[in-house]
Amino acid sequence: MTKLKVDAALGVPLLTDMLRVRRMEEKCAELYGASKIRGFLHLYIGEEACASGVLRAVGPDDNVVATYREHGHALLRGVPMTAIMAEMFGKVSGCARGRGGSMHLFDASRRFYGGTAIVGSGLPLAVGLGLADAMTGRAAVTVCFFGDGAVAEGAFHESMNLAALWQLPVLFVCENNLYAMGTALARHQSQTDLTVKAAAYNMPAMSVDGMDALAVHTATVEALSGIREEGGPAFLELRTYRFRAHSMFDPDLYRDKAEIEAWKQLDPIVALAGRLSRAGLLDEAGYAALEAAAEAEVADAVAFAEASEWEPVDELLVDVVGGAR
Amino acid sequence: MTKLKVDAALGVPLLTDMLRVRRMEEKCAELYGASKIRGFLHLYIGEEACASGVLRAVGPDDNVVATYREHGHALLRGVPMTAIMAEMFGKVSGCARGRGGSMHLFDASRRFYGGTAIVGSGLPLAVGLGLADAMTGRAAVTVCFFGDGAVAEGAFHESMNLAALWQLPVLFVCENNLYAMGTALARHQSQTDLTVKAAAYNMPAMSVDGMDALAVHTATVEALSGIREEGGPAFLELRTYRFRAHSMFDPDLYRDKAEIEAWKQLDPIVALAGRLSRAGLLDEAGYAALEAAAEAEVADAVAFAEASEWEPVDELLVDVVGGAR
Amino acid sequence: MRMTYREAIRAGLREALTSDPRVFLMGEDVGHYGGAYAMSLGFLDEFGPERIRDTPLSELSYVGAGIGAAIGGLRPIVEVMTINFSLLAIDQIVNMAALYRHMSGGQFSVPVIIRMATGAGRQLAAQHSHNLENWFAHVPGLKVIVPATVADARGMLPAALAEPDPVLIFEHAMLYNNDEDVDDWQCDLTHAAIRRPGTDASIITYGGSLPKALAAAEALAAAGIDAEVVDLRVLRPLDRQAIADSVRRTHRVVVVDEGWKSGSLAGEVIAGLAEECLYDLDAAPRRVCTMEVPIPYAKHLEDAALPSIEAIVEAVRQVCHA
Amino acid sequence: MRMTYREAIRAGLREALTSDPRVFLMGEDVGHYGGAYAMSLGFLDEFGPERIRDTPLSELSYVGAGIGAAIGGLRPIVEVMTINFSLLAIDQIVNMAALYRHMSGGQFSVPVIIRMATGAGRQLAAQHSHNLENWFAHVPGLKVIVPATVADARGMLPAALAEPDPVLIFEHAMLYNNDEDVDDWQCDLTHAAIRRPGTDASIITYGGSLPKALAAAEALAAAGIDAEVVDLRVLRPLDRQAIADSVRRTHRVVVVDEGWKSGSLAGEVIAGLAEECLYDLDAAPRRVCTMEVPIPYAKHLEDAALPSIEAIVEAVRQVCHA
Ligand SMILES: Cc1ncc(C[n+]2csc(CCOP(=O)(O)OP(=O)(O)O)c2C)c(N)n1
Ligand SMILES: Cc1ncc(C[n+]2csc(CCOP(=O)(O)OP(=O)(O)O)c2C)c(N)n1
Ligand SMILES: [Mg+2]
Ligand SMILES: [Mg+2]
Repeated sequence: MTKLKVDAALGVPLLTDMLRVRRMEEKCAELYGASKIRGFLHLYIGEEACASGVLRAVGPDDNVVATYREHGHALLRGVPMTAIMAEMFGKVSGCARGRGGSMHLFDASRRFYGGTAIVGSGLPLAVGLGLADAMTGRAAVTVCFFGDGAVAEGAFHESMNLAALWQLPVLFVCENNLYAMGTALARHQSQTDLTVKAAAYNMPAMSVDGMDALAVHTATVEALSGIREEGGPAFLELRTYRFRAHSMFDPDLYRDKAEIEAWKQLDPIVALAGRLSRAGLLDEAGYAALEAAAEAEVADAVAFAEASEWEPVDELLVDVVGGAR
Repeated sequence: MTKLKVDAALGVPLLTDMLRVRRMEEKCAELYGASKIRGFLHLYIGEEACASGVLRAVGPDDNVVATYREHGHALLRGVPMTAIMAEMFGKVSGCARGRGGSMHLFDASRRFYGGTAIVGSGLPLAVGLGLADAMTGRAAVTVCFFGDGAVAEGAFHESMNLAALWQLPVLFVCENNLYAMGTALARHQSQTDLTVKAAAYNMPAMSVDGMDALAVHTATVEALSGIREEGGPAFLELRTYRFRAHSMFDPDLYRDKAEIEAWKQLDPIVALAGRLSRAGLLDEAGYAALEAAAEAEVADAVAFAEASEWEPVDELLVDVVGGAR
Repeated sequence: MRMTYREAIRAGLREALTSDPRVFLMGEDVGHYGGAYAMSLGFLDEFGPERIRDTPLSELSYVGAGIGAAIGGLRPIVEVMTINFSLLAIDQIVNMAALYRHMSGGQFSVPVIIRMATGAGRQLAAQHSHNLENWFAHVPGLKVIVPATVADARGMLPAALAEPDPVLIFEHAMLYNNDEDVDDWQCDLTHAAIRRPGTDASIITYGGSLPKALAAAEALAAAGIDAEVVDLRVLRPLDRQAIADSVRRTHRVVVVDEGWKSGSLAGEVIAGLAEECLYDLDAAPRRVCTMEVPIPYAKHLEDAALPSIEAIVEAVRQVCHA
Repeated sequence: MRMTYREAIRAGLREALTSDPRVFLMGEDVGHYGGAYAMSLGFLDEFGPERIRDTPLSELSYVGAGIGAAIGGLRPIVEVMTINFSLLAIDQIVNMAALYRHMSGGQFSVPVIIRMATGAGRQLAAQHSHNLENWFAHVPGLKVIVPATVADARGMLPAALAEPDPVLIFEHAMLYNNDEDVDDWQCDLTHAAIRRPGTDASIITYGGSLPKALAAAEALAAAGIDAEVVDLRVLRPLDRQAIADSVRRTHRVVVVDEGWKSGSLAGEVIAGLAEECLYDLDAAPRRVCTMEVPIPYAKHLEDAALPSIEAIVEAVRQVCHA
């Protein structure tokens, strides 16, 4: 596969995106160690090219649905890092008032629909959002992220069929990081070429190097314009890898150290920074400035989270059902 | 497709099978009208070539799993017509003591595992039976019947993947009668070529004329020997049609009369009888004898059912859980 | 105006489809077939395939899509053919519809209606005879309603459509052909209703058991026992006040519920009474529930498994003569 | 011998795998990962991939396959990672496992074990904090067990494997690291157990709430109230005799249950008492349950939602001073 030509107008923002996600999550890991963040924490480190490449191609009217490994998606969808960090701290200034935590980031104003933690459960939601748009004539695409593990769920099959049958504007984005928790792709899929699945629903499919933010972006632009023109859904496989364990509880015993190291050589941040540098589009000082900005943003976010309040306990029952809050 | 050569050793038994099923079910419809049979009654009339073709190829050690449209499968698996009829009457001499009725025929001694009425629920059962055989080294195939409608269920997707992933000896037989209740295939499947689904699981697939008992039989023999040799599963689509409504409650408003009539011209019984006759393998008297035998068997079955007892009410709670009966 | 329960539901559906462009009906065989219970016969022609959507057999995902469409701004009415099949969709109902508002910090509403037929009584055997309304009634974030009268069948759907939250409507299949004169069907989704006032005992029930309870009350009246019949109408949130008020008047209670006894909604009613008005009870409360057995096909066995008028009469006699 | 709850379950699993070739373990990440809660760490090497089967994320079908394999003669132990995901498999559990024996006229047994972690308390938020044991306990044909002690964690699995029917085992995730001296772990699956005898009030509970109930009893003892703590152990069938016996001795009862209150198992316990020993109750019974809200992530909110030792103490005080 020939690499796309890199240009600064796109390359630098994508790099910026990825650095922001990376630094934020490194801090989250640290804060987990310090017990500031609790519950489940699923890091996206290594996979940043996916969210950045896709979300830079998505417009403000589009809808985004993600999983429990969604810090990057939330941030790059525009949810302020302060609100994300506060959410992970469990503070009321969090993007779900501290009720959701790491796995349940939401932002209605940015059409970010979570953050759900039942594997596969976001796919029917995305179909429904797409249906609502199709029925009301709202020109928008719903972008739905999920992992390779989710492909085994009945929800995947049913949702793909529904979206294709009704020709709904949904982009199914499978972040294939080769593992569902500790289960390697070949141990959970009888057919490991995931694009073949899309054929079973008569749905156009593409498979892209998920370590290459530019490639992901280009493929997404293409897929989205296909959807906007034809109306029907599409399937995009991003081949990627997580550098960290599945969650903070995972001793990561099921992967070869050599395999992990080999993938780390493909670090999407290093790769894109290198290309920009080789193309003369970003010098060392420029890169350092991006780093510094990301770090400053993280520091701000942590300070914000620390300084924020807890939701008062007497609001516990507010918003179980609708009504005045 | 060239028709297979018909031979008497196979053709006559297949015809006999189909006639037995047809006459039995015609009587059931009548008895439903007379309120002797109640609940849901799903007739198989028109589809007899499927069960006869498949089940003549299946051995006594194999397992058979069917749906709620399973009178034919039960009968041709060897469940006595008396026990089937008594079951539909709700009598204790029925093959499920009258507890199951039309949708829940069972016969452990003949490895007939029902008769289940949640669409798609038989597929995981079949995978489990296949798993038990594979793990214990029992040389047997589990044959699992289901309809085109079931293909839309998550259970189909998950079961196909599991069976292929674990290379289990399961033959998935889809009786594609073009409708899931009132919903035509193209209104419930985005990809109407069902063999493409099998490719998504890396599973060998064949599609056969389900109105031709000989063709069904030949394909099943082939599929079964593939499974017995390779160990892994296979998918068989039988293209067929039901001549009657979905159930006795169905006014059948969703199908064209002309479409129904066209399919009736392909009546599998008429077709096979004609071929046998043209080949000089069955004369009119021979056919009449088969008819008469089927009718006599039906009359016997009804008499048996009529004469049978009801399960005593004080046995209602027996066999909710195991223990002495 | 005389109408059947089915006609009442149909009228509510038609009214909703006519008056609110955000409303659409979706489910298995709601279109070309006309609904498994003929609830939407003719609607496909009347409202078109965009708004009367036949779905594949994919309960998990079309229910989930209904939830998503509600979050996306529409007012979907999802028909799950029967409660038996809702078990395939229950993850989406519990883990998405019920939780979404609260866990997002109140950012989203999920105004979806999920209707389904429930109950036994037609010899459909074990897999097609469930009553599991109590399960749904256990889940915060859901509203669970059970129209038992024709007026409620007419009035509860529009009321449900005005709710900002997921509403589950359970229609007992044995009620569909019941008919009544219905003049005023406006109703709320908060109160239980006294269907027959009485002084000697309270029979508390809902859904498909209401006609049996009323028949039992008539039989008891003939024998000199004046039973009050309370129809819960809404299983979540329960109108605990109305239940307690009735029992404080009659001091004796029988709860009739087609669910299996252990873990039944009837149990919840009795537990609430024990907590709130123990000293008003002049006799141990009783439940008339379905026997704890999968429902058999044979008529005599099915009848033996389900609550009967005779069993209700007997239970009321017992609490009255305790 | 001192061991943790986790070690006790592991010992039971290992013993079963060693002693019965029909037994195998199947579920998400039971093999290469070693189990989400490290329950089967090392088992893959010890017993091989045929008997320690990693499954795809396909809850409906691998649970169904476990049911099928049981019908086919094996003794599968299916691990569903947590109860939250069991909602995807509940159709197979209810409509197949529970019904199959009865609706086939008793021709088949379904000796499958389905284990899962349950409960809240680790800030896992709304979708990962369910307690729905009461749902399963409602269904005839199932046996539902909830080991709360290390000895029961050790003993109930072998007892379950001797059952001819589907057994659901709910392991509260907060118990896994508890440790105890375990000498005699032989046990039955029919009786509730008195974990602390007492005379002034009965605290009835199960699973993850047992340690809280015991701690509350200690606190109460210091204040002069001698509470009996009854561990239900088996939720279906309930040991109603043991419950009633305890209350007949103490005349006061508090039921502690991590489920949401409306429709809780606690409600069933109280309903049973109201039916069976109304006149033995010297005070209105009380429930300490989870607040009726999706479980929030933030620790202070999660704590506020769940039953606490303080709330149990307070409830017992109230029934004692009523
Ligand atoms: C229905 C369901 N089953 C199991 C789990 C537990 N679980 C959480 S993440 C995960 C693996 C998912 O893998 P994949 O879809 O590939 O996403 P990834 O974590 O690799 O991003 C599992 C098994 C869950 N959350 N939901
Ligand atoms: C899970 C589930 N959903 C819905 C139904 C109601 N139902 C019974 S049969 C049927 C159609 C099934 O079609 P198909 O699988 O093609 O089988 P066929 O009836 O055509 O033989 C439906 C919708 C059911 N029994 N189970
Ligand atoms: Mg993955
Ligand atoms: Mg069909």
